[in-house]
Amino acid sequence: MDAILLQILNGLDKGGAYALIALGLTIIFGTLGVVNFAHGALFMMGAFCAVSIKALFTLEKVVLDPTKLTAWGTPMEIRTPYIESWFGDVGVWMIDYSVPLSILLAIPVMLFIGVAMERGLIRYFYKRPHAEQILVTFGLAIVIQELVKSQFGANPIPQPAPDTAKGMLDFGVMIGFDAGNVVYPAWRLIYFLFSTLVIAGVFAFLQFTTFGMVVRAGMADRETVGLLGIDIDRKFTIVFGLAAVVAGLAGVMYTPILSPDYHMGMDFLVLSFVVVVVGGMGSLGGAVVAGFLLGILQSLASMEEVKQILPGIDQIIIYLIAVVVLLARPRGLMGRKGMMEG
Amino acid sequence: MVAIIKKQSDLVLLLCFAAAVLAGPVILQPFGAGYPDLLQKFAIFGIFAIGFNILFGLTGYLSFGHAAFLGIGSYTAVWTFKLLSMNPLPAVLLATLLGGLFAALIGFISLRRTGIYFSILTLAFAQMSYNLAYSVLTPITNGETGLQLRQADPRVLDVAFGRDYGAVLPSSDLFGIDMTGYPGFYFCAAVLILCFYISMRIFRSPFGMMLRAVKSNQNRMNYTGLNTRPYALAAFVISGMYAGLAGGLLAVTDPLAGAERMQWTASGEVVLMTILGGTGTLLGPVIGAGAIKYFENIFSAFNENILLNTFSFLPETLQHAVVSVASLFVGEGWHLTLGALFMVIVIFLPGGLMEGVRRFGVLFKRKADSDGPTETQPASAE
Amino acid sequence: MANFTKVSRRSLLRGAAAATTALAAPTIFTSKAWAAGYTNEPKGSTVTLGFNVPQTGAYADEGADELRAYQLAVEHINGEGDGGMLNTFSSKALTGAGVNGKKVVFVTGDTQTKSDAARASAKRMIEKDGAVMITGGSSSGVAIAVQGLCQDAGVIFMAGLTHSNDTTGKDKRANGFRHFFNTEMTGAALAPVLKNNFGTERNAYHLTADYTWGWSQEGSIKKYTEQLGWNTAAAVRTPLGAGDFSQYITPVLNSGADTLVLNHYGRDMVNSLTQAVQFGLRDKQVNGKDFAIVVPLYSRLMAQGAGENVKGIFGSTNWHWSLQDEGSKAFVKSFGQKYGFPPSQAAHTTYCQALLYADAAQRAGTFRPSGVGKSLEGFKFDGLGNGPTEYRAEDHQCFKDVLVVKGKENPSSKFDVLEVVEVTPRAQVEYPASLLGGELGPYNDGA
Amino acid sequence: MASILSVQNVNKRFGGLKALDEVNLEIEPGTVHAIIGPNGAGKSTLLNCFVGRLTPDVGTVTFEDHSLIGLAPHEINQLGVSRVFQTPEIFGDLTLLENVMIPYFAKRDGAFSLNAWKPMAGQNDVRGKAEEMLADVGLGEKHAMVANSLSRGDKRRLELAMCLVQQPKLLLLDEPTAGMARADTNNTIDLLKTIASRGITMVVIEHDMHVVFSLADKISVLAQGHVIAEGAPNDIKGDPRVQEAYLGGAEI
Repeated sequence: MDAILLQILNGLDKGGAYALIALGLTIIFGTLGVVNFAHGALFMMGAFCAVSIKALFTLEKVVLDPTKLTAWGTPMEIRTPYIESWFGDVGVWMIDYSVPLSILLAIPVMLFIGVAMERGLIRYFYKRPHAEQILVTFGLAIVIQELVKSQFGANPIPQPAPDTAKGMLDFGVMIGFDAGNVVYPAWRLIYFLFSTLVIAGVFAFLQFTTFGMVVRAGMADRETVGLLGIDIDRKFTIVFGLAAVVAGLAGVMYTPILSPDYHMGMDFLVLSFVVVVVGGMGSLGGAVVAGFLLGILQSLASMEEVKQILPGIDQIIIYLIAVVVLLARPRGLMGRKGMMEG
Repeated sequence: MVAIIKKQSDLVLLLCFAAAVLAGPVILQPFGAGYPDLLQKFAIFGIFAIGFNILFGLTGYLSFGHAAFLGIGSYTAVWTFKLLSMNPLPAVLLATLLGGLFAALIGFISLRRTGIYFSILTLAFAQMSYNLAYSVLTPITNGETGLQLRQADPRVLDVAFGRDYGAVLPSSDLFGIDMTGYPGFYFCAAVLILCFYISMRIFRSPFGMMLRAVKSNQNRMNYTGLNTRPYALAAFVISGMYAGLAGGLLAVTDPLAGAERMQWTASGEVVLMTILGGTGTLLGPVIGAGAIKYFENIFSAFNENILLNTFSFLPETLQHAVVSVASLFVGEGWHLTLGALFMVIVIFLPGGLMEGVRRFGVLFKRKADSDGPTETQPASAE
Repeated sequence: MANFTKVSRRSLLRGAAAATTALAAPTIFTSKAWAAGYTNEPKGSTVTLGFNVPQTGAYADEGADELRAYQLAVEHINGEGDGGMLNTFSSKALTGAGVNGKKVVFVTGDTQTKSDAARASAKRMIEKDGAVMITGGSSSGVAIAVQGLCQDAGVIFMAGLTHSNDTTGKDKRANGFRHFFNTEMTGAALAPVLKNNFGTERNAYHLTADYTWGWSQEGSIKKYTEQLGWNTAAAVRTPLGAGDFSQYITPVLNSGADTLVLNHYGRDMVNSLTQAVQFGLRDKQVNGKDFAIVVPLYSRLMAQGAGENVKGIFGSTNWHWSLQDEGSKAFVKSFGQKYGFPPSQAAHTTYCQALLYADAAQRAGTFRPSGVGKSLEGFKFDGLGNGPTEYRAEDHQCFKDVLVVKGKENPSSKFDVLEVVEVTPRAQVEYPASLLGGELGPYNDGA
Repeated sequence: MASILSVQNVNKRFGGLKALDEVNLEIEPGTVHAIIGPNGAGKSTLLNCFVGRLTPDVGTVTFEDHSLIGLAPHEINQLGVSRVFQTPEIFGDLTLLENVMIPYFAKRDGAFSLNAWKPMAGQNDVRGKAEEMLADVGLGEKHAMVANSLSRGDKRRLELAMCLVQQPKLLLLDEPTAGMARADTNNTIDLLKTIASRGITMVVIEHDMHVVFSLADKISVLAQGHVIAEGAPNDIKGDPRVQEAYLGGAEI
């Protein structure tokens, strides 16, 4: 039982990431009608916001020590982060908390990137065929990815969680299990909590603001939303920025779980598309439900007990679910008719 | 009258195409692409893209899983080499058939949906094939290493006809002509020309028109008494056979079949080739395939030394500056160039490179002569 | 196709003429320019080597390091720079005047860590650029694929970073040579160290990348640890590139196992190790013992990606820059001075391979594959950083000492993440060539 | 005379809403039969039951001797039923000529034919037929244009040509003049009259009473899923139930 519970927890934080990426993707689909293959790249850029902040915090003062030599004969460098020498303990604390602090940077940066992308490129593609949208955003994703690679290299860059969140939490005790049965990494619980908060935030934003109402109207019927607004263009831009921020935040907070590298966007791209489609194109609730569902099923399928009956099932489970769902429910779990079928 | 002119122009197109393909080694020499392996790849991926275009260009169904058929073709061909004979003909034949068979199976299920749902279904099938081929199906596919020939393979037909390859690892040969190097290219080139001809016939047939009607308006088709599903499925199977054939040829020229041929990025590649060249045009996919393979093989080969030599006419500081900028785009940066190229093409030439050619042609024509308006061709499929 | 409707008869004729030329072309090109010689026999004053490394994809950094090492090797062979390990190498055939009187030049290609792409770029270097030897790579699948190609084409293949047994086992080829060690040696070298540190009563849980190298690694570790008396609790296969391994790690928590063996490499290793530590496995106590994590194949470049998670974790490696023998010091010095940071094991093995090839060709007096091969077979040498080493004739595998390393507790710089725990002597990791099967077959010199 | 299309006891519900309630209808061959009724009366639902887009919950729809229940749209068309839509459904990316050739091929070669090896260039008879048809509806000059570039009225004419080239036994028209200017409407009425004079049976759904009374031989009035009245145009004009259904019925 606790084994299954642990797997469900695994599924929940995996699903949290899936849901956050898929959420932005599906908002963009729904309102702008754009198939954004650069969405994975947005997630990756979010993660690299964390990398940049860490790099900034750990900018080092380099003092050459001529008394010691490196193995290749140059003077040894003694490095101390500026921030540590300036702020002392506060500086140390800032470095320790660099991942959560990155959120502060990621929000404006991702908003800017999203807005720039929409203004500079995406808006010219609203009326173009999906195939062209795919190609241009895919091209953009490659360009972004390669630029990141030329800056940060191809290897993963570790981003540890703050010391206090590094340990394990006895989650089982909180929900009535015996101590020690369901212990789970604190950071992963934080991630799950964080993703639900962001999801709730997005829903609340769309539910309770006039802006959100316009967006929802747009998702329901893109034709009429054009008739509604005076300033539909700007709303679209903000929607895109919002989706970029959501993807970016998912990326920032995921870095302690998965050391970021330039390619991580592509790895999540296909997956997040499957999530969106399984959930139903243009359905916000569908994206969230499908994200968590796929996360959990993927975790359960990886259990040795399951694999003994169905060898290799963990390799294909995601795609198998996609096939089954699409055949049983033509428009995904919560999709509506006519969305993206042309 | 119009019909007759058209027939002639098609013949001219075919002959020019054949001539250009066969003269490939000479034409491409100055561009550094005139060596057998790349020429073979041009031809093979040309076939793959032509086939994909029959599905995507005509019916508009965007498959993200065609690499699966390419992989299946390769595995089939290598197994044919191992079990039956090193002659490429049975291998290519069986690869085509099996590609078609799997396409029929996957197509039958996937075509129950349209639009992006269809794309995701094909993607799902291809990714399942890839993941399984890499791991659980290793006894059949030899997993990561890829399926290879062995000296000890049975090759029953070769044995029956008394062919003995001795102690060396055999390579594929067509009745004594080794299928590596230039003969291999000419074999692929012949198949490419044949495939181009078939695709041309399909484009110019009522069937081809029906496929374009599928893309244009399925609803109208249904109420016109046409069953769209078999049309789409036929196109899917034909393109699957093209993919299987291409996969078979990959194995003929280089008898090794690896699982990564089936990965979604490989499926994406053929989509890019088709769009880059010009979706729905006859020549476009071949050109697109050539462009991408050229980038992959030639741009990736530039390294700092070559760049430094190229710009050695510049003063040294400038030379280093230019090289450091240029090296972003070549060598390990060739992906960047490719991505930027996609964007530029889609933004400025949505019809792909063929639209560029057409625009250029129009410009040229306007300048050269103004002998009245050219007749609008009834078939827009070019 | 409007613009083709107006093609004139003349241009048609031109096309036909071109086609005729093309048909004639194969006889021009395949008239066996190298008849009686061997593939790409160098005729001029230079000899071309092909460096085939991953420049894109997950191993791009490793590939870049390999390329740096190759450039350094070429410099040293041609007599530029400080000479590096040429000064410590036991064979003195190379004098810094190129090889066989020819200056060494090189071409590069991108393997993308895909067999197809690797073979395509190797073919380009052979067919177009006239490379007489291909070397490099950062995975076994690619190494085996390219090795097969080089055998068919008639050039020598000097494998780069490839750790699977198959490269010089089941899939070995006469034209292929490997300096790097393999999973069998890792198992043999690690086992005694594991015994000393963790005892003989351990219950091990394997997580294994689900492809040939992973299985090979899992098999070797199982074999040698079970000989010690360890029990294997479970061996679970994980998909390549799984990213998040939590669903494979949680079952370890309550499995009763007290040791986790991560048969992963590259990004998989970084992720699974990071996450295993996140799940508290490094600090866990099971059956009254401290829980242990083992990473059989370490790569310093990759270990950097796992950050502080590698602290205290055992593994093996082919070479490490902190070694204090003369060869290693010379190499680290010339590499560090040129690039500003120490070389990785990938850089080391590829540098050695380039030197070994050049030296063998010099001693053989030819670049003919069979000639070079014969002079590599059974070649005993020293001074390249791994102590006395032998290229075994039976399987073209180098036999040398194996390093057992541990993640360093107090690194002095970001490159200083591993410390050498033990150098397992060569005798202990040697095995009979027949153990791994396969057939070398005859050399192929090409047509 | 036996009816060409016979609708008996047809019921259709959408959730709690009863769209069609015990509808009976007999269409006689060679007539123009108009179905009128206020918005939401169930006209389009009924039409969709004829062409296979919807399947009635209860009841039968028989065309000649074939039950249409459970048949796919293309099978129904192959029996000889063609349909013109409210918003023209045409092959927008194809030329006018191709638009008309396709239905002819469908009629000649059936619902699916793998004629991939026959060149279009050899299909002069089909081409001739299509050109003739286009000329008939007044689009002969534009045969090489791409259909999307036509005006709305021309698109409707094209769609009509596409149906007529099949020589249907029954032609279903869903508001053939919706959104047209008066002059265009009159042209269409003339065109439809010509078609009717060739003996093609037509069922017309229409709001515009001017059109209905110019064309129809017989009219059925639908309201809330019932047929409330049926008869010759003059009978319908005077029927108080019809006037009531149209709320004041000033238009009649």
